[in-house]
Amino acid sequence: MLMFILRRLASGLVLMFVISTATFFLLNLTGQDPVRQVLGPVASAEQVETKRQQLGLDEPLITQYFQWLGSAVRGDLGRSWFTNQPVGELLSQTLPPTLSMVIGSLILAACFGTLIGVTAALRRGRLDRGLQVVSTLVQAIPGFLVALVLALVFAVQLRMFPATGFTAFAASPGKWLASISLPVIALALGSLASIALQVRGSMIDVMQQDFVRTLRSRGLPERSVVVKHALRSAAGPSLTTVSLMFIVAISSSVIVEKVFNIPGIGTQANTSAGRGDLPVVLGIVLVTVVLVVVVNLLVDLAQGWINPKVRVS
Amino acid sequence: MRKLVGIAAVTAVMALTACNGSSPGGSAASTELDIAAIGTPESFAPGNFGTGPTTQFLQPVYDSLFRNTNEGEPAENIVTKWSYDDARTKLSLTIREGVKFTDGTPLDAAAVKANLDSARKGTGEAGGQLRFITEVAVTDATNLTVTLSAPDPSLVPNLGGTAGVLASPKALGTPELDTTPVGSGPYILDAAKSQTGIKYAYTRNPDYWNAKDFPFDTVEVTVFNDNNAILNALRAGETDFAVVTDKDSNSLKSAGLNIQSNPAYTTSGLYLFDRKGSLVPALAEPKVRQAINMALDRDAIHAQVFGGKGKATSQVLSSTSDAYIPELDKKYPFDVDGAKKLLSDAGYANGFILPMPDVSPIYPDQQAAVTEALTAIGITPQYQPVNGQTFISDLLAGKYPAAIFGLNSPRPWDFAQIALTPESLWNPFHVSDPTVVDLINKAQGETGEAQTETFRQLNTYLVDQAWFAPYIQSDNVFASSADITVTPQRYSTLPPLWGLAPAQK
Amino acid sequence: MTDNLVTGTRKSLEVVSSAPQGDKLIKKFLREPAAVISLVFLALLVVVAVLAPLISSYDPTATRLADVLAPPFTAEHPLGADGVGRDVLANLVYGAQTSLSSAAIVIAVSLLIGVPTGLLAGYRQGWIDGVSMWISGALLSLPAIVVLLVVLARVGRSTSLALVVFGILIAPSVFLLIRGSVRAVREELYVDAARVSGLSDIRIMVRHILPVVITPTIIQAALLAGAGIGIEAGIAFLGLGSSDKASWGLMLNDASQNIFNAPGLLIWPSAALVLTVMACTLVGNGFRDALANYGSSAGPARKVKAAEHASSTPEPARPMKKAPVDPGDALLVIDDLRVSYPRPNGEKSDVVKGISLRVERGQIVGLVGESGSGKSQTAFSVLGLLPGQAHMTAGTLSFAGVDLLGMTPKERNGLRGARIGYIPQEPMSNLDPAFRIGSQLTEPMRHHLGISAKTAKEEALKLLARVGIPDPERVFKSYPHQVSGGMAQRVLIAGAVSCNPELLIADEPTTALDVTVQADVLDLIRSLQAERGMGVVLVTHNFGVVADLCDQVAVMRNGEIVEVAEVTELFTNPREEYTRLLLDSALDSTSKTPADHPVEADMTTETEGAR
Amino acid sequence: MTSVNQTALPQAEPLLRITDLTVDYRIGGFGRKRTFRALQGVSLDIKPGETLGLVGESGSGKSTIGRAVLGLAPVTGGDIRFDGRSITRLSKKERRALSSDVQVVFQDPYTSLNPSMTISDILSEPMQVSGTSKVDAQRRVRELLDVVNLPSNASTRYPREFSGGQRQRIAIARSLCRHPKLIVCDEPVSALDLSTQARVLQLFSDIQEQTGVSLLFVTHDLDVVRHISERVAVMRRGEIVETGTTERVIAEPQHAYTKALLLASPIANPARQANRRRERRLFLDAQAALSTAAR
Repeated sequence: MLMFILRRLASGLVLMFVISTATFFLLNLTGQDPVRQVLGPVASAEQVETKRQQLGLDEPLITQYFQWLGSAVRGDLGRSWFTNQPVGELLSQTLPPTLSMVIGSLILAACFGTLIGVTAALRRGRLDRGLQVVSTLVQAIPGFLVALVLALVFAVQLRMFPATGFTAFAASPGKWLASISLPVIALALGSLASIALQVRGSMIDVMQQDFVRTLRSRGLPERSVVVKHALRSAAGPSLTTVSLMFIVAISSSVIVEKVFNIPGIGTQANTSAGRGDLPVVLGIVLVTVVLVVVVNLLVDLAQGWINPKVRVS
Repeated sequence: MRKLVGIAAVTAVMALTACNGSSPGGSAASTELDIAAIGTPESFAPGNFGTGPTTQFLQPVYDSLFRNTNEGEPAENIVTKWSYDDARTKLSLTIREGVKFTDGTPLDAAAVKANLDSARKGTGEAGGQLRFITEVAVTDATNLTVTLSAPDPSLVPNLGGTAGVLASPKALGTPELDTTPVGSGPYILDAAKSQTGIKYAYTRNPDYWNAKDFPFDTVEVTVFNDNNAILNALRAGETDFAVVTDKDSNSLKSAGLNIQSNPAYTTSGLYLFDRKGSLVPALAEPKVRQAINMALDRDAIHAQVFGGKGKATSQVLSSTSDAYIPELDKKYPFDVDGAKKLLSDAGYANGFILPMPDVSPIYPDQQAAVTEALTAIGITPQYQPVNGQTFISDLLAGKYPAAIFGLNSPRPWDFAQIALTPESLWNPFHVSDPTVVDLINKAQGETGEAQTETFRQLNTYLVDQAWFAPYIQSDNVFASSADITVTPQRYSTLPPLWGLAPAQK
Repeated sequence: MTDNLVTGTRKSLEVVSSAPQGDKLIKKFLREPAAVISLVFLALLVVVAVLAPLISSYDPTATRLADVLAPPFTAEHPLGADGVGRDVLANLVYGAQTSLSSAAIVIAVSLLIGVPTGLLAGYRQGWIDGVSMWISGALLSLPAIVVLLVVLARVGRSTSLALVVFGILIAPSVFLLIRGSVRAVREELYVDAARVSGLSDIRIMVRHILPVVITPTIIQAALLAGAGIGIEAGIAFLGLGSSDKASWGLMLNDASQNIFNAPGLLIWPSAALVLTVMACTLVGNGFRDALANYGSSAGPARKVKAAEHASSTPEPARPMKKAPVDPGDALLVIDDLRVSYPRPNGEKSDVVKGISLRVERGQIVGLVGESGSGKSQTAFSVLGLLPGQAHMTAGTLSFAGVDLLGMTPKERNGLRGARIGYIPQEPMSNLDPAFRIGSQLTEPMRHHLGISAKTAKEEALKLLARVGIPDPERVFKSYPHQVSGGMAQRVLIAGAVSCNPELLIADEPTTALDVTVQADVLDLIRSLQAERGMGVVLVTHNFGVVADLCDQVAVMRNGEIVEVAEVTELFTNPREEYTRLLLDSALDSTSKTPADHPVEADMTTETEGAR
Repeated sequence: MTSVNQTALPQAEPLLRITDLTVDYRIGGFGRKRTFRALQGVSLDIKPGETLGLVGESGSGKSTIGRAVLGLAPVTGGDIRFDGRSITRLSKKERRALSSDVQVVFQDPYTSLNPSMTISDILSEPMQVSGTSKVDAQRRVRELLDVVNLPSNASTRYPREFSGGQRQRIAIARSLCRHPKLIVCDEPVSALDLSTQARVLQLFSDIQEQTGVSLLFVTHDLDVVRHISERVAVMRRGEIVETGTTERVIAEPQHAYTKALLLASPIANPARQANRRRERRLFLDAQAALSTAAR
């Protein structure tokens, strides 16, 4: 078990290394002068040179890369070229809103998706067909459209939720919940539909399994057969979906954050990538990869819990 | 199963009502001011920031040497008395006594010198405004002299803007100053509630010398990346003040918000940079430039693109300045046939291709209007995809012969400095016209009526020669909640912090 | 969107093994109305895109200040004009071009990358497979938008570049699909057979692997099209795409900027986008469903399985024509039992055609027959575990004098496990892989007998020891996959008798076991039966097992009982021709050679079955 | 019906000789390697025209022998000689060339035929590889269908239109199409119903009689072996425990395992089965006593 975790973490480290390297060189690809960009048009050539030295950009690219890598390994991700803010601090500020949204939406999508999927699998008939149509529809609606409409209706018109901004959980749990509600719904809707379809599919498969019939033949209550036994087996494929959804949700958060003006990692990525703030972009890329690695690891561990056979390998 | 669904639904409803209970109450209380901003401050270090929207972030924490009046005239603030010598190259300043920075450092002449010296090395637009300063000499604790290399008609008003902000000498030069300001202003940045680049929360400076001008207990400036988010925030009562687009103003008004428009001191138009014809020879021909001016249906653009806000004009110098000449706007009436004739007179009867940056992501409607106008007279605009990151530097490097653009155009002198001299930043092809150079040099040494007259001559010459093809001097439209009043300031694109006050009930 | 593609991949993989030929698939497809409508919609869209210049005379990018936010439903602008005076209709139809070409780019890029690598990794395996799997995993764990932002920020706004990047990012979904399909096919015996037939690798790839891969690839392409169209709109909406072409995303961007002035603008591009993406998904799913249904009807053995789906026990109904038979003191009385399944064409197929059977207390009754004779269906009817869509009627179905037909599903459930035990055929697939054997044994005991967890564990350990498991403690703690098939079958027998049932229904309890284990298990069943005096219904096709265990034998054929006899009687003196034929087919030394019964060569009458 | 009679080989020379064959399967994927020994030093012979039954329980390695002969299993040690030459490690080309001599019939009639090909395609495919013309191939297909008692109109249909037994006949026809000398039959009847089983076995016997082909007949069922083969090898845990004529092995099994196997198989006769059950009981008790004594 421990070996498994270590192996996954090692693989994650390799992934982090590869991706950050790719990002680093990609960002340096076009040969634009980042210093001029940082200082703006007014700065003199002399000032630009000074800044260049200050940022260490006068060094060869490879040296820059290893310097960055060296300090990154020690946990120092550098400072933003533009705001001079430490990247670590910046990430610690922008992660909470995004994680609140992403995790919240996954929980929402997983709970309701499972519920709907199981119900559809067991009931079949009209409910089932309805679910499939609605799911396909919901999946086809772009997230930004949902966000736009939610903001208009529930925030601007009904004023049930704030239209913009994010309140930290520590500041006020109630306001925190209110501030992420609409973004969470906007993010969750598509995933909810996928999970519902996924759970429905696996549930139908599992309910056809021999062991379910045997459990029934033992006279166990239907609830135990469905919830305790079948659902656990059906959860496996859905869990994999959840880890993919996590990645998709991080992607979608760029748009949702924009609509709700939430100061999250997506907004930061957009701004920093736009102006070529290399240390920040690298930091964001690293932290997203870490998150993905961790989530995948958790999902794998959960898979092991669900399916003891997996644990062996 | 049904039972489970029921439970889940109930939980959801409870969660929703809980949210509702704690939903934002808006910022109706007069003690809190919420401002929506669209840009982020580059830095809090004097000299390293711009002069435009950055003001919103700086004014709460920094005093500036002067404080311009609503008419845009410099008035006392930290400086209580000031005077120029006859050559207008030596400026003597007297500093207010007893003011302290929030870190306890006294704000004295030495502190002012430290700030000016530091700021003039700055890389921002504000730093650039101090480029004529050659020396700052401290006379005593409250007096100092600023020596200039040449007269700078805008220096004093600029010192009433972001070029004149004062940070604690202790903080100057430290990297922390980029993100954490230490000033003597009416408010202190609350780092715990702020997030660099995203949200800036300010609380009262208890020791401020002039607290009465700043009625709000707290000020919060939030950066927005999306126009719709600003509109939503305004409508939901989450923000008190924001700059909005002309088009949105009507619907906001009907949603109960106060709408005010004020000159933005920005001239929008087709900037014909390549007047020498380096890239597009046709542009060297005044008749071609005049034809372009005649092809623009300024009234239609005014009505359709700018929602009737701002002023349709063919002049680049601010219509609020004395150099503005109303008659000049009649020089290029919308006349497609006339324009075509001019083109053919210049030898371009079949038009030509005009490469320009594709600005449709930011100004889709302006680009649409310009395309329509140019196409009508046979000029083919060729839009080239733009990299947002390098757009400005590409423009400055003279990559595009012309561009749909907007330049800040407050006082005539400032505009001449940024766009008309051969060395000007926004004269990317470094076009040198003896008439223009002479008139600017003449105005530099002049004051009052004489200077105004020179600028009027300059203006007339620019329009005659069709240096630019402006169409609108746009307005900034301010949307504000009913709880506050907004008093704008002349030559300032945004109202100053003290221009925002709780509404009288 | 990515997650759908990848989960879709998994679903597509499930249908790989049954590659049909075109015409039948299309017929199946045509039976899915949603998919057909979607396909028609997409076809129309293609027509619209191609004929765009004929539909609208406007240049979609041409702007007219006079027309800014022009109202819809006018002769000049049928759908109005947008915030910069572009004709909405023109943008809508030309936008279709952009959307379709975006779909084409994404499909082309991801297929170009995914198909060759998938074929290579799937066929070659080894390190190529390992490396490409790692890369695919790495690509899948990248948040697409962040990558797009980085690339676009550096290279500049370009929709086609963004689509190419997206195509690369999504290529793993194709790769995984192809690789999975190839691996699945590789495992198929017919590929082994082809290899043994002397076919070269390339020929095997072309003849046997590619055809199987093509259909799922088409399905995936449909889903990719939806994703591509969606991502193009997203990129354009974010202002990261090219602006010199009409695009629904640009329209949405414009509409969202005018959302308070002209909210109606949002409708057209949204509808076009949502409907198109939906249509792509539905077409893909339609093909997949057509394939899935298709695959399931491949063999008779699979038919029942696919037709079965989980649902509550069907309501049994009593045919009105006959009066119930008096059960007397028999343990189980079946009279005129009929089971039928609906066919896709609306008819019913009868699998049990009115059989009657009686089981006395303590008696072992064998139910013998070949595959498809209805013996298992009979067993499930007694248990009340027929699949949902089965239709069952009976004149009488009573157990220990109680009428089973009149019972509620809950009452019926109370009997199962407690008074009627069940031993299934496949030991491994009949244990829940996620739970320890111990908990699977104790759960029914605690439920039916109301005993404590501790008592239940003691009982379970005793039972495990009783069924001949040498180390009950260890097996109690084990998961099903940790024990052998023979052990698992013993566990299932222990489970079946754990609550001391009066009737035991064993459905081919030894078929999946090795012959030595079979003998042990038969011994076990016999001794348990003797010890507890249970009535047993033993479903089997093996006359050896019948001879070993049964008191009474019922021979089934085509849903009917052709003969019921006492066991010795049946073997020494079979009355029916069919019974004799079956007995003669048995290969043990006592039987005559099958050559005495010439094989019928006419395949129209022949029904050679497989189990 | 063209029949290929036995090649003129001296009776002593076996058609297939397996000596000391060892097969290891790698388990676990990329990175982590473990091996599982499926066969351990197995030797056996098949003479031309002979049928060798290979009996064992699941996991005994009996199918692996067949797969090794076909080149489908990783041989780690030992030698397989066919027709006097070693075929243990052949290049792909040589293996393809061998395909006309060595053929196979698999267990599962549902997966051993490509569902998307017609019967005609399936049967003519091996011939096309060897360059047979279309017309000749079609003629041969008709012949083959006749041999396995399927009507000639079957050739245009797809596998799923046939029952399990019929499919197995098609698989047999495919194995015959290039007049092989040896057919590896991997549990070819164990998935079939009893009556079908008998008929398919009969078909094998008939074909052998007509063509003189050798069969390596892998099965778990001693009754099947008794029916089809003259000689039998009993396998257990990757090794052969006993070889001999079928009659002899069944009548007087030498190895305890063979005996256990025989006694475990139930007879379709209640009285004799009761007898056998008792015998088995006694045998098992004796075995247990033996192992206790040994300890």
